[in-house]
Amino acid sequence: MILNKKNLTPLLESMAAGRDVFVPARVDGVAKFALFGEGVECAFDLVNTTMPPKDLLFPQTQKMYHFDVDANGNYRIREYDESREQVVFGIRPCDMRSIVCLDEVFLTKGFVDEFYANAREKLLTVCIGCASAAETCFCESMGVDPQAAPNADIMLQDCGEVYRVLAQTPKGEAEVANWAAFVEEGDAEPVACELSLAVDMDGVVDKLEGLYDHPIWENLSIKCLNCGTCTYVCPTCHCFDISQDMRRKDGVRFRCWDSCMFSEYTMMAGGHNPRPEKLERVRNRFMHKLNFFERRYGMSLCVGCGRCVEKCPVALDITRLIDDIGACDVVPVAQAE
Amino acid sequence: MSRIGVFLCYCGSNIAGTVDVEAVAEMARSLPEVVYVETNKYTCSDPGQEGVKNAIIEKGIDRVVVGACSPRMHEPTWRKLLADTPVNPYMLEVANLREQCSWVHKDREVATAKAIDLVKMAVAKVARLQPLHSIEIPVHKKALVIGGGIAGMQTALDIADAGFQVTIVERETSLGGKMVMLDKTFPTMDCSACICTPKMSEVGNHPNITVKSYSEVENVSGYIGNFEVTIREKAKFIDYNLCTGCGACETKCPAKVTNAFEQGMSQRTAIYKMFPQAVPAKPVIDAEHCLKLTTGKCGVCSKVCPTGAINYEDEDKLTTETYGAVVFATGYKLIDWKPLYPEYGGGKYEDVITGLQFERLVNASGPTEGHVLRPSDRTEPKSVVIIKCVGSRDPNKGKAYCSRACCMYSAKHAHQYLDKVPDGKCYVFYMDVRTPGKGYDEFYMNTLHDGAQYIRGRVSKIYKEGDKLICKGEDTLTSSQVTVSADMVVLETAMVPADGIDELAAKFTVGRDADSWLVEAHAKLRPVETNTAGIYLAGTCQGPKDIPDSVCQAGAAASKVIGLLNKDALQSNPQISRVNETLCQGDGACVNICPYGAISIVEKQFRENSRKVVRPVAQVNPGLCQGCGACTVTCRAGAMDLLGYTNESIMREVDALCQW
Amino acid sequence: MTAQDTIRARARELLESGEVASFVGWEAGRFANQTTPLIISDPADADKLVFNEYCVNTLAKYVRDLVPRGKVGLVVRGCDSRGIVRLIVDQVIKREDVYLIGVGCPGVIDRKSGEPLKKCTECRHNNPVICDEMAGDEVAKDAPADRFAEVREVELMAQPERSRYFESIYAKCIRCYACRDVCPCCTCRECFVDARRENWVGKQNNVAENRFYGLTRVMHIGDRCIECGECERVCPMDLPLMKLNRKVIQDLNDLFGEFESSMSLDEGPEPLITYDLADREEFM
Amino acid sequence: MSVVETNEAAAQVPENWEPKIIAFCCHWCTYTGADLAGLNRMNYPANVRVLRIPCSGRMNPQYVIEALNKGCDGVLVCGCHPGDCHYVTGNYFARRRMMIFKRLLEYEGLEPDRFQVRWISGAEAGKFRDTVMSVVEQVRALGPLNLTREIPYFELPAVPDGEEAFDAVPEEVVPEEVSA
Repeated sequence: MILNKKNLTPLLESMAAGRDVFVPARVDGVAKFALFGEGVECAFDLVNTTMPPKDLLFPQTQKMYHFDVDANGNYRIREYDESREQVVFGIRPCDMRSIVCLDEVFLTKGFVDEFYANAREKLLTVCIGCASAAETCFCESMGVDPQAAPNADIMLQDCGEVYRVLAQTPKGEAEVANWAAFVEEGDAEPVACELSLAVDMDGVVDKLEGLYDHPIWENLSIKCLNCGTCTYVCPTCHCFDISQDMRRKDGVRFRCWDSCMFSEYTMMAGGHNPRPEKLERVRNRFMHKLNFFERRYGMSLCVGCGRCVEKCPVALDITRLIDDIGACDVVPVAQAE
Repeated sequence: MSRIGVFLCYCGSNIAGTVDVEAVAEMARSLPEVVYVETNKYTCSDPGQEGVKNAIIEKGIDRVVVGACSPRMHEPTWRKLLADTPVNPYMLEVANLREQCSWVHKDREVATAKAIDLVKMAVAKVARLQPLHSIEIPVHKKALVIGGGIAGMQTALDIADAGFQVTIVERETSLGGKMVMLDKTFPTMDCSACICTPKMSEVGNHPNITVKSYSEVENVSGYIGNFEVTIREKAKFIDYNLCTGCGACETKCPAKVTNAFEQGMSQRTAIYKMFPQAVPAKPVIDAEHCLKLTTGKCGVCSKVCPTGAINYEDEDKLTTETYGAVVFATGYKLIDWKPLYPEYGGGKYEDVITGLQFERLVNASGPTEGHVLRPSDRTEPKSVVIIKCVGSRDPNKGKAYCSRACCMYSAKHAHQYLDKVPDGKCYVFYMDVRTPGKGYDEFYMNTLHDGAQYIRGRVSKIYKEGDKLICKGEDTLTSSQVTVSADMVVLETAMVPADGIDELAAKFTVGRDADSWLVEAHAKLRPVETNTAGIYLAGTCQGPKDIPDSVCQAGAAASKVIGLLNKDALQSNPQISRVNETLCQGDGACVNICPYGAISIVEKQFRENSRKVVRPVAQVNPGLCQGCGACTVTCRAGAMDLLGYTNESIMREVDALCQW
Repeated sequence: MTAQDTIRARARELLESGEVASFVGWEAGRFANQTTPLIISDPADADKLVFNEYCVNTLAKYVRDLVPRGKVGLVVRGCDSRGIVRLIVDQVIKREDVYLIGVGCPGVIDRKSGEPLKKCTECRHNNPVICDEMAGDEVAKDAPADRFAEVREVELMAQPERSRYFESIYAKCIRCYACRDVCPCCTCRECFVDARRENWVGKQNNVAENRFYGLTRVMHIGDRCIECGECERVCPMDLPLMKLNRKVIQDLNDLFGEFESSMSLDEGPEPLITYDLADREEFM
Repeated sequence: MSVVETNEAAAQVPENWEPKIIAFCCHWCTYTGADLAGLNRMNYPANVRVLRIPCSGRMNPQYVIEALNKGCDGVLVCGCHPGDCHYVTGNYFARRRMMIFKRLLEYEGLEPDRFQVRWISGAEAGKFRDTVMSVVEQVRALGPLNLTREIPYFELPAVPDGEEAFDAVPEEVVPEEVSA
């Protein structure tokens, strides 16, 4: 089945009836996933949006519950559920991989995060493959195929003039069944996407175990500003902080994105901070991306989207770190055993 | 969780007439952390207060909100009440339900709604307050008076007579100040020396007064009750313990120096007393002009001194003592008119003199032994022009203010001249004649009777024709040009603060106005206090004054000092700034903004991340801080906070109004 | 010898002699015409240092973290040097904590567009205001663009339009605090946004909280801003932050006399921590 | 909710809307003047709530942002006349700071009348009354503040049909299964 690119807008218009469809767009100069509608210009030419699509599942601020005290002095709580049917259309394979990571975090290992689960349940993902890459893209090195996203409900492989439509899940099949007016039978060959940036992940995960006290971290962290840019533009970073805004007798408990780059992140009530300096914070972030997550979930928490490489104010570059780790002659712990 | 008690007052019908106090109480019961609400007809009455006390005990209340009249009225009452209870007196907030609510609104519903908001804000604030404690500041029962003129001497005598130790620091070699230079004093025409020199010897001999002449304040630290002052006593080169003041040295000294006391109109020796009746009555050596000290040759004084008191090796001495109170009596000087008034010759005419020079000319012990002789040729001037307001009331050239004493002393000068030169002519150019004071206008009228000719207008130019000084001016009453040919011109110049006042006042963080006069704490109600607690003002350092006013203020300053020194200790105001040293980065923005010099930056050692770190942090001196809170706003990190009005408490008050 | 050669040679000498414990400059990044800050302590690394027209980062802020390890050598252009002045005046470091190698800066070029960076077209001081030695000569520069032009543009908008304009800015802010973390004026040991007790700024990301942060940031740095423009450059959302900083700077200039912060070590207090009896009175 | 929507929502003046104005008054002058207005039984609108601070120099601009963010429609800051500050210089600093801050707020689109600063002495009860009256009228004319505030976030969660509006607080939440 193929979808002519000319039919994208009519298709989106038909899809947007009755649910929220998010498309990559430049809104007030910021490239992000925006609600399709009047005044929103789809930007399928963007390889990557500046802001990742994670806020569709995990908003920067998410109201959790409202609490108050009744006349008898008893606390009452009422949960918010703001999830609704959503479609993300034009998400890239790297961001689709990030949803795999988020699913692991929020849905597995005995914990199900209801807010995430509700939103995830109601999200239809339409992934568009990449025919070209940005200079910062290195998804292939992280095991992502720029023209494939197995976990997408619908995969649109870029074949130049047309997309090759693959319904990959029952949800996707049901959706595509409604697309008859816009698609046609046929097949096309996906355009091969050439990436200019590649890293060698071979042995990196294992090597990192022996590198905890290596000067590499000092050299890397020393130029970090400890701002939260990398974590907020990262499609897989998922740390949050729970807080509340209160009035006299009621309040709202919410969670909002937090960043392990902030000193306050690990600050304990008693004043002790187990990660007091940049060194510990930067090390933690990259260890989490490249090792801890791998050990817990069997996959890397970096999907190679290149957003942090692009946006870091001091060009602190994860690909260089990976290269440097590769160049370190440390015996990986796994082999030593 | 705190336990807040809310006490709402009807104030008879003053509040209850407009505000539904019971409705406010009902709402207050629903506020967080409020455990008890009580209404009362008169909370401030004895039974009302008793009720508050009982409730505090019975209900285990730890913070109190009173909804009643203005805190400006009864906050001290409530604090006093709480002092007798387990509740800290500063765990109190007063909601102003009367002056700012019931008395200014008529609609009961609207006023009640506002009262509810005010109580909410008070509850929100009180929940965030912390107990505060005054500290006792000991008072050193000793006063320092800076300046030994008439104001300083009077202050010192009054304090000393009350039984307290006083030190006078005088930068000249003798007490006496400006008054002792004067010939006679208006309006009674007492001989100035005759009333001033007895004061000087009284001071010099008083058992409670230490005179440090030829001395200046070097350094100050501390605060009310505890000013640590370092005084530099300049080298006198004479051992005052040995010197008898016989004066043999002065008669033999070969060096000749312009005599400043005689306003430059005579000469003195290098070893000298300022004037014969000087106190201390002992000479000093003027190191700048002494031949022995400058060239190494001479030493005559040492040879003639019968007691061997001369010591050429003498050095400046620094002594530090603690004083409970400080009085500024630093006086004035005359404005340097020469650069300001080139049209009056700018100093190139010897016979254009100042009022102070005239005082010395008519003084029997002055350079002319009391004969009015003009400086240039020592002849008797037959025609004298007196010009008032030279440098005063002249914002374009000098000072905008009126120097206050000149009207009277110019009348005195005219009178004295006409008295000594009966056939002389005296013209007084004036802008206004201001004579408010007992016997002052009568004195002025007598001068007119004496024949002084008053011309209303400024002199625009003085130039020399032969040996005459031609004064051109305008008589603004007749709108005519006036030209007076004079033998001598007396300029009644403006008073300005004494030299060095800016540096000295800065050491004590005493405020100065734009003209550098020291600023009183309140122009009407605290005229002799400064904004720095424990520092007082006497005499002309605060602004131009005549002698009676100076003496008057000296007495007032002394009574303030006596009141302070009578106490053994002071209770500090605990609502002052506090530094959170963890947050403070020591950049010193707060130091800049503090009007009291209460904040300093000190290096301190901390343990941070298991490391010892030495870094600068701000430190607040609780004796100096008055609790204005200006520093808190400059502190971006919020390291500086004002106890009693903390950032947190104000923010929650705002939130309470908006969201509760 | 090019400035880059001098910098490399001097950095090596300074590190070898032990005069400095670390040296801050730039090195080449992974991509074409990309540079990234470089901090070295080994003289052997001196040849990694580069100096070219793509050195976008202002370096002063690094000194704060490096000073505890010993004296810091640093390459300074106008902006870097004013940042150093700022840190010294704010008592974060002492003058003797740094050794400054000055370079004249003709302006930096954006590697993607090939155009001069906005912050550089507005720059008024491209040569260092303090340094211990110069690598090369001072550099002349084209007359800077009117730095208040964008402020006046906003001022000309009608009130509701201005309100919407800034709300849209605050709606975009993600509060990553890169603007704060890069700023040499932002040296608080704990930023007010982290003060839990006062709770100045709530944790929610919304227009109101972001406005609180944005306005307070400007009030906190306005009279000390060195106009390096780094806040604007680093903002991942491309928010025009200098429009806020410059508004305050423009008003300070208009109201209290010409003033440029951090131009020398002995300048008087900043306009907001001093006053003049003759200040304009508009609150009577 | 988008910015534009919020602005438009706020632009509709609710029925019985009354402007809410907070006045930060220095203890020594304006607060005293306000008390004097009471003693003289002057009458002025009740929309202004006074928050007492020791000195206008204590006035942190952040309080103004908080007040505007959290629900006030106008903010008034009052202190002693320059030269009369109880703490000598507090209001000189405040004057500079507030001049800059007021311009900044207006630059960001706040109507000038919503943030005002006035010097009112302890004797100027009449000036206090007149200031309050004029500020209230000016803010009333402007209507509710049309800045986006946090208030929408206090909207209660929607209640699904037929369900109990409130859950009780769960006794204790025990994760079903925790695997490593």
